[in-house]
Amino acid sequence: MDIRFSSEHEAFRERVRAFLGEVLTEGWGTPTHPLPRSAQEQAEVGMWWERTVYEHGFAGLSWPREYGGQGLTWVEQVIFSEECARANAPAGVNGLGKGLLGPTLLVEGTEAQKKRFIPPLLAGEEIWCQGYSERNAGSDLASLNTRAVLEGDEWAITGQKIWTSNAHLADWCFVLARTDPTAPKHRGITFFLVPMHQPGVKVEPLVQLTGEAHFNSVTFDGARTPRENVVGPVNDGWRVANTILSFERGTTIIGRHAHYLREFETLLNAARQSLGENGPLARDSHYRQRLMQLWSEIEILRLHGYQVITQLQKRSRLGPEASMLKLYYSEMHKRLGELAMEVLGGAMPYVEGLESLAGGSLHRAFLWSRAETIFAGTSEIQKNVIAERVLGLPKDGRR
Amino acid sequence: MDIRFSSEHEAFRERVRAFLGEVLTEGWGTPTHPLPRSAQEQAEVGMWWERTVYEHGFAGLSWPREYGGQGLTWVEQVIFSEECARANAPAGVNGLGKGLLGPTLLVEGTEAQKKRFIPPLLAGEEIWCQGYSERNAGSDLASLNTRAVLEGDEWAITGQKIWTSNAHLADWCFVLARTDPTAPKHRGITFFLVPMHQPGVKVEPLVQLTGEAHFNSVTFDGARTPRENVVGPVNDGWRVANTILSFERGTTIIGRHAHYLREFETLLNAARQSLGENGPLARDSHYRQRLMQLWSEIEILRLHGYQVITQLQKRSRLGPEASMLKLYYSEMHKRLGELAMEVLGGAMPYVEGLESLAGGSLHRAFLWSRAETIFAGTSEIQKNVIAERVLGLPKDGRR
Amino acid sequence: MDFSYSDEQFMMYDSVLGLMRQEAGPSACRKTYRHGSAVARQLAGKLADQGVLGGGASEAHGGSGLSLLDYALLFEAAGQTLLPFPLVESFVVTTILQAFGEKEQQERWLSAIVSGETIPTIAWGDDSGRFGTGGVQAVRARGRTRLFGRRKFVPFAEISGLVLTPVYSTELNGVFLTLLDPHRAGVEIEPLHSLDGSYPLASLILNGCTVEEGELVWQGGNLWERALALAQVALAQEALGVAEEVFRNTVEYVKVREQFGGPVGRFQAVKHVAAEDYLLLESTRVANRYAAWLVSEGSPEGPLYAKMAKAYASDMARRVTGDAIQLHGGIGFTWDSDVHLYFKRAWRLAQELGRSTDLREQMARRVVDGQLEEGDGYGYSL
Amino acid sequence: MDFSYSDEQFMMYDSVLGLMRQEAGPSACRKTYRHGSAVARQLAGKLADQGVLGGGASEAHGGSGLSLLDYALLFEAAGQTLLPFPLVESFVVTTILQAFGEKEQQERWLSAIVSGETIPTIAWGDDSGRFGTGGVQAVRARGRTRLFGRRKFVPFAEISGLVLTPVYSTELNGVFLTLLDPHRAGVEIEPLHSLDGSYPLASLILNGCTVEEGELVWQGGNLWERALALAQVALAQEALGVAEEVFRNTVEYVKVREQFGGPVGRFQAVKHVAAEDYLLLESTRVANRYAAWLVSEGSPEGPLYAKMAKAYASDMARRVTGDAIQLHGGIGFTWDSDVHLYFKRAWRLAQELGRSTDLREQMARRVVDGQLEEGDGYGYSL
Repeated sequence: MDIRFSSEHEAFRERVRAFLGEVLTEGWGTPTHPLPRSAQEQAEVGMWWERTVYEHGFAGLSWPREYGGQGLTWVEQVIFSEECARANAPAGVNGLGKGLLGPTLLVEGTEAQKKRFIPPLLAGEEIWCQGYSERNAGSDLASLNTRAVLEGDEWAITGQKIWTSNAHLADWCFVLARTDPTAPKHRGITFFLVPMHQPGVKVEPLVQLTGEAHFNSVTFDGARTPRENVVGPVNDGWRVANTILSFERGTTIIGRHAHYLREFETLLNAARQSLGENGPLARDSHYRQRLMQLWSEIEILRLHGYQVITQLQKRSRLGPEASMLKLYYSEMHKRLGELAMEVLGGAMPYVEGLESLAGGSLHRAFLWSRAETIFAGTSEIQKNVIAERVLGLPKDGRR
Repeated sequence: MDIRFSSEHEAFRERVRAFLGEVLTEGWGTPTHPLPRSAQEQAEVGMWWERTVYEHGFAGLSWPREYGGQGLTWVEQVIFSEECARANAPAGVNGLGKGLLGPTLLVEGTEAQKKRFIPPLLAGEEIWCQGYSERNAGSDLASLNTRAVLEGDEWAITGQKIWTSNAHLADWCFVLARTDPTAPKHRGITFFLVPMHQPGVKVEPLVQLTGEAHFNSVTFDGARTPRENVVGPVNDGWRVANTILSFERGTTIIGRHAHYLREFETLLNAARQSLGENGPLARDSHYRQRLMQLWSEIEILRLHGYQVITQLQKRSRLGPEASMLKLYYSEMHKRLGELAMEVLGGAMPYVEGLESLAGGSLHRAFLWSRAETIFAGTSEIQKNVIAERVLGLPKDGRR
Repeated sequence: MDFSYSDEQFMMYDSVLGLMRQEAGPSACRKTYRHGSAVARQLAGKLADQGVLGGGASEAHGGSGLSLLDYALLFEAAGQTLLPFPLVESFVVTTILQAFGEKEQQERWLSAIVSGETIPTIAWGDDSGRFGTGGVQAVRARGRTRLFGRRKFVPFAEISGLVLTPVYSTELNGVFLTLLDPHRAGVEIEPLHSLDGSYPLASLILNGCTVEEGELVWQGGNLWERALALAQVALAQEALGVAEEVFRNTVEYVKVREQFGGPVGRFQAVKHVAAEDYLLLESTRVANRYAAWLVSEGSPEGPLYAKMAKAYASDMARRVTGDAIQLHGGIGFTWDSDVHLYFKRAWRLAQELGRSTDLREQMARRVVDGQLEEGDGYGYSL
Repeated sequence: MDFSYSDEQFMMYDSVLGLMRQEAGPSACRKTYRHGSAVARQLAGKLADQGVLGGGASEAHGGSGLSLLDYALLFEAAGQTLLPFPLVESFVVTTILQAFGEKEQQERWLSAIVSGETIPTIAWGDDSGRFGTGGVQAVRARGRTRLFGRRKFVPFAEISGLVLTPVYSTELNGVFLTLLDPHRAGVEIEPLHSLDGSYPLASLILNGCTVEEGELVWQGGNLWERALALAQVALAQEALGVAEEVFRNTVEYVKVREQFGGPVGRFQAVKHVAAEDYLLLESTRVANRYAAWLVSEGSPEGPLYAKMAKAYASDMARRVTGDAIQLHGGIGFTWDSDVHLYFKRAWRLAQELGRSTDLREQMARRVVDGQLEEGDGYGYSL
């Protein structure tokens, strides 16, 4: 065991730092620098960021060169993620494309699909959204009702999807739709790539409890996509969507700790200023205990990331135990948000302005973390997966 | 609302205090007074206590006078329990007789049964144990396998019961046994009163993790009991055992807070002496928070008791919501034990001697509380009961 | 031994809950998120019509002269219906005015409050962001008393005609409470965007406004302690109402929301959370009831149990409303679902008048540092 | 980037675990509950035969010269098999002797330890019941050094031939460590009944016993910090072993224990506890591995992460072993079931070398009171 980064890796880290220093405006990422607040601004910055990362050769670090990737490893990926978090770099708008669709295509796609879709995805020229959940198919995703029917050389897709992040910006959507209504529910589903810019697609914002519209609902009303835009065999979409899933659940944690560490520092700063019965909370044993517990959990997330990278290097795939990582970080982030609000005390209701010791970033963590234990598989679903697929406990009455 | 005790009640409290002062030896209940430690000693003191309480007119305070009770109310019962806990009075050995069998007979027994069994029960002349659980019928009690067959005018009972407290001291056992093996599992069970002193009954101690043998296993090998010792109709024993159960789960909490408050005081004393990184733990904010949380929970248990008494006065019965109280106090007691062990720190492993700041009583609370969330319905079972019978959520896959 | 509300108390609860369900509820709450405290102004008349603003005011002033115990269920109703109105502050001000005000002060203010004409509020926060009496100084010069300083966390300040605020006087070397019309020269109200948009909070900045004799209600920090105890119990009851309402809705939701071939409420993961939440709710109920009784009776134990009730209720309500989001799944996270309204209110309530950890520390000063006294915990407090 | 144990490390683990399963396990543990440390005396030879007592001793002294990282998996095996032997203390003493002892000291002690002839231990506790260096004073008179005082929490003192203990010398105005044969005049061993009966602890009372020059190993409290860091990681690994063993047994048990017409492991109440425990176990695993690596490398970050690992592992093991009792139901509460052996060991481990709250407070002095330094948490510690 040796988890020191090699000199090549350290050189890469320097390159990333230089890149971030060059493209981000002076002072970016420091508490006093105004970050984009409106949805419109955030989207514009996100689009710009996708292109900028690509142009400087940092998109698809671990992906094959032949499809526009950099042909490097997960180590470079974690370094890039850490440095971006440290600089508070903007969030891109193609996370689902890069996190889910790209890896799915690399494993399940035809050569033609890879050549056609991956390079523009990495270049930020085509933005992707995900058409999985429906109003009555949340945790029980396989009970989805969106239908697809083959009409000549095109599939016609009809149904309504929800929780589709960035659908209003997206050029394409990867969609799970039912193609055989007579088959058992996991069997008759197909994985489609569907263009968003067509008359049969309607996008409406879904405002979440933060007051922002991060999600959308997308209505497909006979939306078209050519026959070759099916990934994997027809009626085998459930497997296609799932084979890559635990892999993804694992890799999305890489570099994530750095983001939480930033929030921890903000929280620590608030605890130094905020007063309790015994003076500043950072001097109060109760809060010190909770702060150190949280810090430990963030550090352990970093170590889980190293474990994932090591496994990827040795076996190039992850087992279902990666499911635990989504459970781990989402529940931890909820505790971080709650602790932050408690620390703010009487000033907690103030989201903005001088009254807020934390400039609002802790409020966003607090509210947003309520969604993290729900989307991409609720905590309850993750626990079922661990219990059944890792520990081998018997299935319960789910059908 | 007015929860002040009346002057009559205060006079009763004085009577109880006088009684306790008279019968308990000087210094009893103070930390320096040696309490009975061996099982043998405890049993002897427990037997003596049953008789003494009866002789002084404090047995069956709320039970009808015609069966040897005192014809008073639950208010006198709570006062008596509080004062006993405050004086650290000995535990009796007929708790299951008084807590479960007596109330069951009062509701479900024939006049002859009440006349025959209740007076010696209250007098401490006949000790009772409970034959419910079996090795394969724990949480799923209704799947019990002990059989009873009518032979002439006597029932012959065969099977093995476990977790029967005080069976080695008992004269009688109330037993659930299957009388119709062809009926659905809840239907073919009958409630029997069985004499322990007969050849077909064998008692063996079951040592628990505290190292003491508080429980026993009881083997019935064709044990006999006369036909008239069936409570309620034959094959209706499940209902008999259960109608009274939630009533009992509620009333067993009355006065219990005073017992926990004693332990809290011991714990507080330990926290004043035990050192952490910031000096005595009683001055450390982290421990102060946990102590006050625990104190609040003990106080709230007292208030739950008042609520139960008020309901009993108004309606003379309790709903299934009383199930929550067993869940409440058992989980709380576990936290009390854990906090106590943490407070003892490095000295925690020392159960006895000068090294132990608490003289061992906190260790007993710590270890014993592990059983309290299991017996008389595990915490999981209690939550099911609340969810299904109080909140009306659908049953899951239990059969 | 009677540990229950009276039939009269329950009847008043039923009728006020009916009114509030009609006039408040999620829709009035959402309106306040959009339009601010103007909504409360409209509510005042309706609440007054049903005598809800009578609070501690005697009948002579048009009030009902009711105690905290009598009012406890109304605060629960306010929580259940997310009432966007400073009912707690109104009750505390009338109770204190009635008990400690001069006759003239009572005449000047009480009937105006009871009738809904004047909405009173309280400047709860000191300049350190806590709930002590600091932040405002009285300076006496040329026969006039002028106030300088800042108080924080003032609910509905913009529509309020009367603010109760503690003031420190160097001259008198002590704290007194003042009742102040904030719409006068030398007073500035600084509104702030709040997480709980249905309960606007503001800072009150005093730039030398003058106070008249009649505006000084009473001297001494004890009265502030009394106001805190009254309000802590009221907030604990409001938190109970918030949590029980969203809990009931959640239980009904999981009975009908189907996933995996049946209602999600059949899964133990759901049932056990619901059972634990129920236990917390019922425990809060008895804790609050006891605290309300002690404070109403003027027991010296009142403040201790008021803190206990507030801390316990706050922790409960944050947990129960958070669980409600989780048990609703994705829908619970949308703006259109009402769940977040309860969640945000629970968190705002929890942070007001002392964090739970602050309150427990205050309790520890008596229970841990002091000695348990004769009677403590053995049922004859008071 | 390789964050995994080597194949050699795993091979050694497999073979030692095999030995320990055969020689230790619940039965040897129960024997120690009944007969005390005599059982450990018998185990010493078998452990020595397989080179397990080689610890940090160099090959010149018959040892293997292995690091904490190399040994980490063996401590896990010791936990899995409830080993009633002071393996942690043995490893720490050999490591410190090898690194800091004089040649003569090494020759005198190391081969005796490695061969199982002498069982070393450490007098962990000071007179305040914590784990500092206080409690024993060295007094120099007439050319001899004599020790007076008391140390607490000394494992297996009765069979030990060598006790590492810190001593304060007024003359030298500092702390030094001594290696002391406890079976000499002026030393008294006071055994005490312990909750974890498989790990006897005693007090060591020094009534003026003399120490020779060769028995003073090294001056300075830093070495004690080093011993603590080594042992904290070792205990964290032992706690991991304890918890994972009882967890695996519990998972198998709930697969076969039937209630309500099927295995209890199908209920979410059981599954979700198991899933949460699994997550805690795997998180402990990576935390311990990292701490073992840092301490082995002599990183200045080592002590911080040793504390973190010990605190996290202790909390995990207490919870997982407690859950194991609950998931076993009534059977788990009996003496005959092995579950309580793991539970008691987990609690004893958690209280040794600092409560979790003490360790987190120590961590806070750097992380909360200090500044996060360049590199902290961004993956290039060391």
